[in-house]
Amino acid sequence: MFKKVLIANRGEIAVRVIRTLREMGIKSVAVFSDIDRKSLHVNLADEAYPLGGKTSAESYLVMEKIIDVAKKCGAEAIHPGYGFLSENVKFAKMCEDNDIVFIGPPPEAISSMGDKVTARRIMEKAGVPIIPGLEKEGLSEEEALDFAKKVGFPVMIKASAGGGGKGMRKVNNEKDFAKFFRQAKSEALSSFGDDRVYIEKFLEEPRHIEIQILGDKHGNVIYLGERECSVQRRHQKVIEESPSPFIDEEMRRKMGETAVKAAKAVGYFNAGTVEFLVDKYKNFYFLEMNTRLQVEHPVTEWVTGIDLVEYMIKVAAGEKLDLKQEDIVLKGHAIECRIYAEDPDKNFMPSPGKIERLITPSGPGVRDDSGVFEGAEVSLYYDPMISKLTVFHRNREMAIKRMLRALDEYIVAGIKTNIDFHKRVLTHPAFVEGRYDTTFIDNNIDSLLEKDVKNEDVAVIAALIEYYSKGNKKVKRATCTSSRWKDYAKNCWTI
Amino acid sequence: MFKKVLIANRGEIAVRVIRTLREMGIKSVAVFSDIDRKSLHVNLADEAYPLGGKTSAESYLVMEKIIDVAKKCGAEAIHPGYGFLSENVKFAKMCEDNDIVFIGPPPEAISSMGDKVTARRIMEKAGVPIIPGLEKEGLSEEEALDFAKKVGFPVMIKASAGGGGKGMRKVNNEKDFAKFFRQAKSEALSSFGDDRVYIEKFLEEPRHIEIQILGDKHGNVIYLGERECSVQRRHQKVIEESPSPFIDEEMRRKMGETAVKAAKAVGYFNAGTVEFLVDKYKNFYFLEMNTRLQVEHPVTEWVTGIDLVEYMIKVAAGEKLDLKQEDIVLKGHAIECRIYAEDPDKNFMPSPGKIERLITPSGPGVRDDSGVFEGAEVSLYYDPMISKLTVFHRNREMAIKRMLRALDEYIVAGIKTNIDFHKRVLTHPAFVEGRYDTTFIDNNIDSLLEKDVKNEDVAVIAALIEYYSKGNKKVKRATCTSSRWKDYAKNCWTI
Amino acid sequence: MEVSVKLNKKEFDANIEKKDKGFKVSFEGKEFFADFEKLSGKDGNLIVNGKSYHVIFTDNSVYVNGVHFDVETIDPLKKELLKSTALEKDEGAVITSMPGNVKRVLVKEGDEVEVSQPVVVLEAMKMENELEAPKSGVVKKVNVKENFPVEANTVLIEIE
Amino acid sequence: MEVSVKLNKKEFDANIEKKDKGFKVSFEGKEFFADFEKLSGKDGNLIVNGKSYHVIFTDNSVYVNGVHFDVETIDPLKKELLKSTALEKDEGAVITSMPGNVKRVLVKEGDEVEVSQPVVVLEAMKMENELEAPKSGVVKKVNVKENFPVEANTVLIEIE
Repeated sequence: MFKKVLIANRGEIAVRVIRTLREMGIKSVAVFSDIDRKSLHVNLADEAYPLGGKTSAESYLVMEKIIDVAKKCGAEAIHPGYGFLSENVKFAKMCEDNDIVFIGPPPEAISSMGDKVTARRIMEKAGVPIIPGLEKEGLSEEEALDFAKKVGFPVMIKASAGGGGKGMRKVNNEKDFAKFFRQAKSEALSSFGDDRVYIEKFLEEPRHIEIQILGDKHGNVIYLGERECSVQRRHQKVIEESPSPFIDEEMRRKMGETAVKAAKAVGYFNAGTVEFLVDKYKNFYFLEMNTRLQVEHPVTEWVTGIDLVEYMIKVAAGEKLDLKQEDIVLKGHAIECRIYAEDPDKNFMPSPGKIERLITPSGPGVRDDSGVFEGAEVSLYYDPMISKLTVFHRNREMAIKRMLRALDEYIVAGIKTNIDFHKRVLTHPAFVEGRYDTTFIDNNIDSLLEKDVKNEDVAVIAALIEYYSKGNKKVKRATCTSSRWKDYAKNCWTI
Repeated sequence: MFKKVLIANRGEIAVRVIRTLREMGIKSVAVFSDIDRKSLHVNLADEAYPLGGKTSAESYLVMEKIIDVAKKCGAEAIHPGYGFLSENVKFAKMCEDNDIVFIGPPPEAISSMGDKVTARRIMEKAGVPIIPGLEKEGLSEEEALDFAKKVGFPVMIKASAGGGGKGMRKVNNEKDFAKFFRQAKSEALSSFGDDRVYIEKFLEEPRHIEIQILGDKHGNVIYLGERECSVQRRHQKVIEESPSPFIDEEMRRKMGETAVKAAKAVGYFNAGTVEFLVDKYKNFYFLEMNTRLQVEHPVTEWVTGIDLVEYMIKVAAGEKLDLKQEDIVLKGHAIECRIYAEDPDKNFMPSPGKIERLITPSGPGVRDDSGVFEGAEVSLYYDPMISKLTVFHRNREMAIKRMLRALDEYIVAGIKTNIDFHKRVLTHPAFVEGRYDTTFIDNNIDSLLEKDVKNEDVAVIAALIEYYSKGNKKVKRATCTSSRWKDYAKNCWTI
Repeated sequence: MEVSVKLNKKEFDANIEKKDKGFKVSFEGKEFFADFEKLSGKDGNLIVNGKSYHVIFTDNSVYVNGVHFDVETIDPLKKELLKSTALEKDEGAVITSMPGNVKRVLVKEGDEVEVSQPVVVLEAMKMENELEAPKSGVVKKVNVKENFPVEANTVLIEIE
Repeated sequence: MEVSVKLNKKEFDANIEKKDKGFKVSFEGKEFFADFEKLSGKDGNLIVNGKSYHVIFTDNSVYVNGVHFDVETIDPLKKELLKSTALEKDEGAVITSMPGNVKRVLVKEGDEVEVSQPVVVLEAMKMENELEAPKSGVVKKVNVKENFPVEANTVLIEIE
């Protein structure tokens, strides 16, 4: 087994990997940009080395610097986390060339699956259903628009090198087409260094359901159940759960076996995710494959009892999987809420700044994977996700209630977050009943942002705050932000 | 189901119960002594009412006050937690008389099981093996000493009304007998308001293994596996785990069925624990039954996936158990470390005071049940346990490593704790190999408190602290506490 | 003492008096008894008629059981001043309420723009956000350059 | 700058100089490069030759990766004074190093006691702790009464 592993990432996922490395008795090496000198992953790691720079492009994306640190400090392997270099075939090869193990799939699998266009072709060949689309080198705006008109709006424009919702736009009509096409290309370029995009028909009432797989270097591949990821906004997942309330044992097996087939088709090892779109008739279509650890992996860890990061490292070190398909039994129900530094009341605008007070939930069945701490500065240079809150309970109904309890305990002061927004999603009848698709947030945005003031206690508290504030130089007059009172009255222990 | 439940307790267990109540949509009512006005359970509860007083005797033990609060605020049931009134038959009856549901067993079960002497007799009748002992009304020091001489030292003196290590003393020789006999009686009086004690032969190499049971008001009783609680100091459990590394499926079944038999013998419902002593030949003897929620219940919750507090409340409300014995399948391995405010280097002396800095661990498979927060004052009036850290992993070996990782993340500044001591226990070969009995800590205390300075980085840090401190008026000269350096070098990321 | 509070833009009045160890608050004909206790640092606990609330005070906000209040700063004059220079002076101002990096400027001085036309693309936290013209008119001034960071509440473009 | 540090009662010396953004520490012939960054409140991070340490400063302690250091207070004279009055003056002093409640006083003035004989039972956090006579002799003074609380470092009984 490795003695030292470098994590080419930051934030919560770097912390996540450090934790498992420590449990495995492996030294962890953090790297950091100038902005991140004070960050949690640096403080928790065994070793930490500067990359310099502020933006990702100047730091976490500079392959030479990272390889250089790994060689100097003697790290035998690199865990790329997600995003950044995690699906960069050049980086995976560079690791190989420097005798450093890339904790990921073989470079060939990255290039064939990482490129969405190639992936579609491989899937098509393997007999996996794919969504009608147009993919070609140098796809022009005109060609794309022609295709859109032919299959009918809405359509999806997607980055060929993409993933994670970056460089992706849904276009509802011809009028918006040019604007979104350019945005997608531009975002693709800045996120992946590659501005190629392709276009697909948009499925109606689509659910986003993905299969977690795990393969070793000896040809064994298993699937670890599914994750339901249809609660999305701007193609960014917001809430994920496992199992999906929409699928049954038989469909799980079919999708799982398809995912394993897909993985085997490219000689895959490592943890990986095969994403599907599922229409309302339960037909499923290959969407893309993520050849890395997924943000939402904790829900799978809860229901399977398996530490995915541990297995990624073991597999990368050449160990044979000690799990067989029949060992994977889903138990209970897990839900993850991504905690973003954003302001739902202002169109989910990012909300960087200093976290002045932070209280994280705990107790039975609660897991918080955070990348921040009280006093931390949430930078505008990186992703706005500050934490992932995951809960487990014996069934979905209780898991939702546990998540609401945990969200009630979660306090982030100083910046805005989507914590209250999560509470509204979780209490929305469509979510509670499991009847939702990827259009859920968009279609219900008004009720999910509803405002009201009801509870009279709240008025009393406001009056008291005003009163106390006379003695407090810093506080003068209290006005409550309009949107929160309803939730306050509804969810915050005052009913 | 109840709409409002009062928790007649404080600290972590009150917080624990509040969490499940919130998940069940039931209002929680906290009560508090003058000392506890600023405590976590008050802050987290929906409602909070003062009891007045400082000591337990003036507050949490005053039954009339608690009943009075429950009636005034409209609580339909009272959860007693552990300790305090949880095994007080008079209180259970008083609840009944006031039409308040006592979330516990029937008063008759409390009185027969709660009184250790009666319990021994019932078990004897039911054919459950018991340890040779002498129990009689008004047992005198002389009679007890005679018995001790007859069966041979060591012997155990135990409070008849006792539990939780209070009013319990192991006596190794005749010389100490009088002193410990009196201490046990005195502690029994102050802890339970009842100074009766009895005496038992002390088993050699005894393991303390207990069975969790759960019964409803319709005569159904099931067992939820065992907890291994042999890591003890002064008869206080320190670390618990489930499953026990010492017993197999067959023995688990035998002990479980015995526990169910014991429970049924007294018409038991509620969660409960039947404690056994197991000798090195795997004979098990009835020790006592705790007719309440146990401190260490989270390890059972991890491996069974069942929320015990939820089931206590459902059973108290008259619901039928929706679990059958065959539904209970232990999965993985859980370990709990009790975090005490105490100083292991000064003979585990209690260490009350202000928690100046608190960092609690999180991430995969970690659960912290805390009763404190940063800035909280740990009072000398109550129990020194400030938190329970529990971890889960797929097997014992990995669970130990996960616990070490979690303990590394756990930082409590301002007061002394046993966090470092836990790390030494968890890395001790006897613990790692699962070869330990209740004498483990006593017999290995020297190596568990070993001191050494090795790592030169530490010297550099000390020098830097000294240097920085020139600019810091409050800090002048650093000397490290003697005992911690070895662990530092061993466990704290510097090897 | 009479206290008025602005709640969701609706002003209302309460009377507060010291009572025993706490306060009596009269409001809309009802009486509330409140006890406040400072916990530590920014945290306090408030018990109002038996109901318990966790209160956190930060520099310019109050959180009650985690729910956020805006609180005006000590010097209302200064705040008014800030507002008038930036937010309220010019209805044609394109203002960013978040800090970020100017990715692209889509117009130049003298350009005619229509209401809702995108004029600046701002990047923050790896997401691109388009800022649109608040009214139709002519671009009077462009205050920013591509690939330069901007603070929150900056006027990026002025339209008249 | 020369710095001496007491570590496990062993004193040793290091040389520290400013170097780039951090410090160079020379110690026992080896060189260490250290970079310290304040995080927030009491917390800081220290990177020494690439190794990362979480450092916490409280009023009179330092914690490195959670491990505790004692730090002497600003006024060594005052501390010496405290020690001499309480801990070191009288070898016959029965001192409690923890706060608690005096449960029972087992001796009275004039009693003869033997070394290790229990003289006071102190209760703290629901546990009884016996304090023993540090030497044989006669009880000169009993400073406490049963059922009264005592602070840490109080001299409860004096024996001569």
